[in-house]
Amino acid sequence: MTFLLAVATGALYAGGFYLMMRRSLFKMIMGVVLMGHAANLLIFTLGGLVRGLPPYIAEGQKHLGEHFADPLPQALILTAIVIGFGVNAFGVVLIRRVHESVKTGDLDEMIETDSPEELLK
Amino acid sequence: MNQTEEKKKRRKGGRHIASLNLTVGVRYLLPLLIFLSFDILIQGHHEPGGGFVGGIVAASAIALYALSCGPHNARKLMRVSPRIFIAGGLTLALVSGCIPLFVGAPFLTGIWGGSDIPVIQSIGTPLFFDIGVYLLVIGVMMTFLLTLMEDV
Amino acid sequence: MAIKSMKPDRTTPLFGWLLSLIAWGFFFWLARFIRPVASGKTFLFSFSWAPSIGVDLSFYIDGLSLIFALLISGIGGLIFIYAGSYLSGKPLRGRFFLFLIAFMLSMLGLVMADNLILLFGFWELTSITSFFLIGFDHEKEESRSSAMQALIVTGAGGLCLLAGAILLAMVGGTPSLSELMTRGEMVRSHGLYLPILILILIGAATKSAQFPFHFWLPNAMAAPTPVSAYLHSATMVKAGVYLAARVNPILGTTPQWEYLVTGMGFVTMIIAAYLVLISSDLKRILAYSTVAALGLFMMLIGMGTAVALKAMILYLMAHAFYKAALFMIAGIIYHETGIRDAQGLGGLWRIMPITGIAALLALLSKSGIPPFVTFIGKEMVFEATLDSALSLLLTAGVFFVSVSFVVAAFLVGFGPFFKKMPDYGKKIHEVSFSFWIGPMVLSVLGIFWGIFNDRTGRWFVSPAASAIFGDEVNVHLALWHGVDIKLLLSGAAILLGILLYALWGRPFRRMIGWGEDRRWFGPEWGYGMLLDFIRMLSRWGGRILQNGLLHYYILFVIIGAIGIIGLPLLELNIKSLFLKGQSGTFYEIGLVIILLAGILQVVFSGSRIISIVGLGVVGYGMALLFLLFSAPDLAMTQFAIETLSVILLVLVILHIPRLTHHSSRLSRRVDAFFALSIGALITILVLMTAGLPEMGSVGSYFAENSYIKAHGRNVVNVILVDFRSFDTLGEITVLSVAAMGVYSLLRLRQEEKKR
Amino acid sequence: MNLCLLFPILIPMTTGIVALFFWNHLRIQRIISILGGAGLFGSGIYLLLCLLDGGIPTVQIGGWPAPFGITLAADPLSVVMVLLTGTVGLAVSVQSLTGIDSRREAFGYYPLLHIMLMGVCGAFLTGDIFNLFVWFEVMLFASFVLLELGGERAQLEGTVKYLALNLVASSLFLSAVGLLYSAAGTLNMAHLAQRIPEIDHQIFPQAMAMLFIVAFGLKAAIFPFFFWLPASYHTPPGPVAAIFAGLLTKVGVYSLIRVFTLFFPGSSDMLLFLAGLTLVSGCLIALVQTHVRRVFSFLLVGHIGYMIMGLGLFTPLALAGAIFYLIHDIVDITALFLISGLIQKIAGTESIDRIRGLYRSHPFLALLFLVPALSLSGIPPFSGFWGKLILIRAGLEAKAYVLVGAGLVAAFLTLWVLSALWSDLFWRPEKPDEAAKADQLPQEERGWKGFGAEVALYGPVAGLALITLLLGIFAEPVYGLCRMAAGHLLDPSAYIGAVLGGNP
Repeated sequence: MTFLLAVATGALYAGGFYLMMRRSLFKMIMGVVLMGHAANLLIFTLGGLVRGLPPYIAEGQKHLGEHFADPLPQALILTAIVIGFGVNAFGVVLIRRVHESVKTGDLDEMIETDSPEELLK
Repeated sequence: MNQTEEKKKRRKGGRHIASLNLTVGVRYLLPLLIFLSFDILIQGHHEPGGGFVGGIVAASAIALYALSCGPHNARKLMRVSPRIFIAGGLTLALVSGCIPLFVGAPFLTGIWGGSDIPVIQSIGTPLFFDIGVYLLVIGVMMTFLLTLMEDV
Repeated sequence: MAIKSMKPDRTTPLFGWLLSLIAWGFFFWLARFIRPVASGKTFLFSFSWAPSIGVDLSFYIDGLSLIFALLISGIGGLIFIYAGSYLSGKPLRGRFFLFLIAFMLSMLGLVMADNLILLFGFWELTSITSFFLIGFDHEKEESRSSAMQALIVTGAGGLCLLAGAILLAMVGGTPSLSELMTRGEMVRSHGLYLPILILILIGAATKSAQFPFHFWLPNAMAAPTPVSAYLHSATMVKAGVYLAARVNPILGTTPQWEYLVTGMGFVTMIIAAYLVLISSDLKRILAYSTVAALGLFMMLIGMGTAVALKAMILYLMAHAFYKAALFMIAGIIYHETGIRDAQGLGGLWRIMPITGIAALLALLSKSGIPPFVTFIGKEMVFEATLDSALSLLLTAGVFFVSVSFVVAAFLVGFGPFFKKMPDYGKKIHEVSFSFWIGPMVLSVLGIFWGIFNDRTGRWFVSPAASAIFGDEVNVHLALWHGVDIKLLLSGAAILLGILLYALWGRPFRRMIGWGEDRRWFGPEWGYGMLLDFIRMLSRWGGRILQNGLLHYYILFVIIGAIGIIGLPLLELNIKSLFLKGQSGTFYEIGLVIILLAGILQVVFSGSRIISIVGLGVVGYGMALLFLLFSAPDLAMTQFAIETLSVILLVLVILHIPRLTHHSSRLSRRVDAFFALSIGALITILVLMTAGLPEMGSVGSYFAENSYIKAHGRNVVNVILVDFRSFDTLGEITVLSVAAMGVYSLLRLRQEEKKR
Repeated sequence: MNLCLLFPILIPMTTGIVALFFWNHLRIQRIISILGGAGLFGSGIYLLLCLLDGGIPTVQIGGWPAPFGITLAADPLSVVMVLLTGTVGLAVSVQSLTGIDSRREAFGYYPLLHIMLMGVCGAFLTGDIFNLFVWFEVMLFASFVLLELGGERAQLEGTVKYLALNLVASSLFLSAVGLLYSAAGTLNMAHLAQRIPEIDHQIFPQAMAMLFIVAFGLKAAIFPFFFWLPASYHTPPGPVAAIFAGLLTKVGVYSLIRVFTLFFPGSSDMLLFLAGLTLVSGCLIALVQTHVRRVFSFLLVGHIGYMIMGLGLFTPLALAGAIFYLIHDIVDITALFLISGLIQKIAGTESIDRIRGLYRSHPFLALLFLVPALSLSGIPPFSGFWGKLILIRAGLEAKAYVLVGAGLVAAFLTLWVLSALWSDLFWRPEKPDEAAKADQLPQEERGWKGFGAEVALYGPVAGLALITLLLGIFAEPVYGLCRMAAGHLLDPSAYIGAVLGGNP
């Protein structure tokens, strides 16, 4: 299972990077979202996969039993998910705004800020 | 001329679905959802949930209201601007972190008082911290949604 | 227009006089050292600055530094007076004087510094101040580019000097020059000797305008004449000579030193002497003859014999005097007539006789006629070359240079005054006292020294030559040595020079002048080419690296990341990755397959809605994974957030029209290749890490203490609000910032629309 | 309990929150912002005093013992960085009073500015690798919003590139944290420093080191990763760009230093290689830029190479040099970017072709430009000279001749670039009609006029210029501090001991 999830992590990264290299703004933002998932899945996979033993201390007990899922990676992922959501929301609104202002969704046309023409002079 | 007037109108009302059924449904659903979100918030210390998810549920409730009755009314419902929720949430979190400083404990130390309170069992600064998160999440989500809905 | 108004301006000349007091102050303070130094004493003044970096404000006064310091402060005083008149009425002259004072102080620091790094510091400051002085007429393109050129050439040399100085201090074990002088043997036998030598010589050569770096000096004549007279003849350009002389006891006497320094000096001297003959701009003539003199000094230092060093010092002093005087005279001529071309001048003797007298004296001095000190100097130079191994070649070279000096002297000091007067088109006056006093004093001193040659020898030449030689050098100067080959050579040089001057004119220059208008083969052409090449590289680099296309940026980052991270992984045993681990159940594997399918859908779907759905599949798939593997809190949050994200995407993005342009197939394949590579790289990293032995995680602490100490049963939530609440504090801050961002993105535009 | 560690985080946070409450009252926000900047500066000094007083101050947040909770710790490097953050923060918040137009002010400029400062300070002080990630994100988000704030087209385009590449960095950083946690079972950096050498694998530590080079290299804008910087830093208003340029890349450099001294100590050939390429490529490309701030941006990139060079050499001298250069660079680059903002205000453009004659029309500006420019070129007695001197000597002592060559080439190119810039902007004669235009622009744009406004505009730059001079003149004590910091980095046992406080 670890192997499969490692492959899935790699696939998320590959997909994320591939999409970020596309010309379309829309695809770029999709790539950003995938990449966010990728890091979360990586932490989760490496945090140790435990089935059916969530880190809750049962009523009447003082601490977790022998086997339990490591709670720390989960907490980290939770933080990362929330931050990732902030990224997505901001990114999505940003590209919409960019599209409105630049009048195109084509990243290849957004070279005004460091345009080679300027350098050619 | 006509177009601009229409825009103005839409701007005032924002984008929403004006359906009576929905409006009535939401009216009843809203308190329920808010209560649920509170429950998730308070229970979060012991069961799945917590300030963040609770905040999202509450925000969804208000979002539903905004969807049916218009963002303008949603703002009225919230009474204060989402920004105040954000600032308030941050303040609550910060203050709950600073309280321990006055008793000589490090920043963000959990200070617990009174045990065996029903439902929450015990009360302490981490709870306030979580409430801060809850308020902030509501503020943030509503900022996202309301500005988007009001955006023509 | 550089000269805005020519209104009589009484304040600036007075200002010049006042400022010269600073220079005189230094001069007289230094003069007190003449006698003790002549008797063999040295002085070291040291103030602590940054001792742990090896830099102290330590100053060393011996024969060599004293003579330079005296020249700098003494001539500086005269220059201030002269500049006061020269610049009266010009704009921004206050800043000019500021830079001139800064220059003088840096120059004094340079020649007196005992600490090598301190010396370098002052060296750089002289480059910088001279940049501002050359560029004084900054509204002229020529001034700006000449200032840049001088700075670039001397700056590059300065950096070589820095490296050389640090290495020297490392090898010698101390940054103190006075201490290093006692450790010459150690340095010369070290493996880094040659690099040190070359680096320091490059520094010296750029500053002293040695071939092939000589071209900046004539161009620097765009500076106002006081600057040319001060920096480009009397002081700054001699810094390189000073440096070579200073390090002679440390680095000198080896064959490498002799070949490099002598060869460099000789070539410079010959080329510059030739260039003198074919120039006609007064200041350029003087500049080239300065370069020739600098070459001569370098050659003499390279030869390193006692007599050569004596000759060098003597000639250097004389040169400083007559060259500064001639520059000032050329400046006066230009100031009054507005002409700098030797061919367009004449008849000034009758109009400005005082200046004429000064010019005549300087001319005689430069030509090396007795009783001027130059005469003695030239005799000694011949003596040194005749003694050397390559006596014929070197003597012939010096002879040629002497001839060209005579020509130059006549072109500047004779022609403008005694040739037929052209029509200047305006009234010309004799200049004021503070204008001519400088050149006059300097010219007269030339005779003075020649006559009192005994004192000159004892007070100045002997201590300085001893300091360079590293051992006691006895000096006995005399005007008359009897008729010998040296005298004959001197006499012949003067006569030949006068003859050439008489022939000098357009036809003559055309006959020999195949260098002036065909610069393309010269070093200046090379310099221009080099600069253009660097600029081209820069443009090329900018176009390749910073081309504005995000696509390439990310591609470069990926390639860089693969190269960097992949490098250590090359040694990895791939087999070790495929080990143990629980196998997945049927539905778990199915879930992963759905996840992968979702990724493919997002990546390859042409429709935006389907991509978004694919993204949803990935997100909910992740949530299910969390749920399956004991993370209900994560599942809950992921679920909620995924829903919100999809809503957001649909709400916000759908009205962006679909993009119809696509990248080329090749580009897509390249992208896919690198994307897959980095994906694989990360998979390998994960597998490698998963295979590491357990180390005991801090997670168990939370399991132990969550309920007991933090009163919570949901350990994940307790971590978030208590154990690691600081992270959460940061996280909610991030969210609030994101909200502000969205708000400003959408609202600030509305403001824009209203306007 | 050490309050001195908390102030640099709590003061900007409180400032941000209070400013958020006064969203509609710009005047109050301005006052709060200035107070916050001054407070941050003061807290930096207080922190320095704490350090000098009694060793490395630490706080176990939440009272949870290390390595379980989050620890804040301030070794000399952190203290220096916080102090500089305060300095730059104060300078920028003062200049913002007139350097930022009221539209931007009304959309949360001040809260964002201070939240960013909070993130920067948090990153400098935290002793926990995941917490570092969180502070990185705080800083990054605030910078996203500050960059886009105003919504001009160029800003938006720049933000897209900035966002994309920085998110790649964040994602890789987060992955690296996950990998490290899995391998070593801890997040506390001091604890990690103890455990990483125990990891029984021949490649894992090297691979992690490389991953961190990529993740932090992207933030620090080193060689193949710097593209986002020149693409975006010239788009926002001067003060914003100044604080970005002065601080954000340095957080990346700081993190590299932290990680490579704690986790992967020793000389790194890869870092040296990248440092050389960064030095040459950055300064080289600066040469033909036609926009003032892009020139500075590329120079900024190039000069990052010096610090990486010092880190890669990993000798006491080199590390001290890197820290000296870090200090110098923060002050100097901030000053230069603030000046570019001033030029923008005065000339209404930053296109080099269109600006001329400032030497005569704005002599004070010329002086203010000159000081940081000379300092960056490494001219004594300014701070840049010392940094360069120490690093080159360290390189020569380590026999890294090629790298020293790259350093010297970069220094040469810097001198060339800046003198050409001076020649164009200040020395070229102005055209009469353009001169008239240039005179009108500032009156139109600036709301607040008079002497106070002038002080707010020029004062911060003058202050920073003075600091770069003082850093050079008092090189000995500054270098002493750098050596102390380098000593702590080379032998982190004091840091580790302070953080773990006797715990395992």
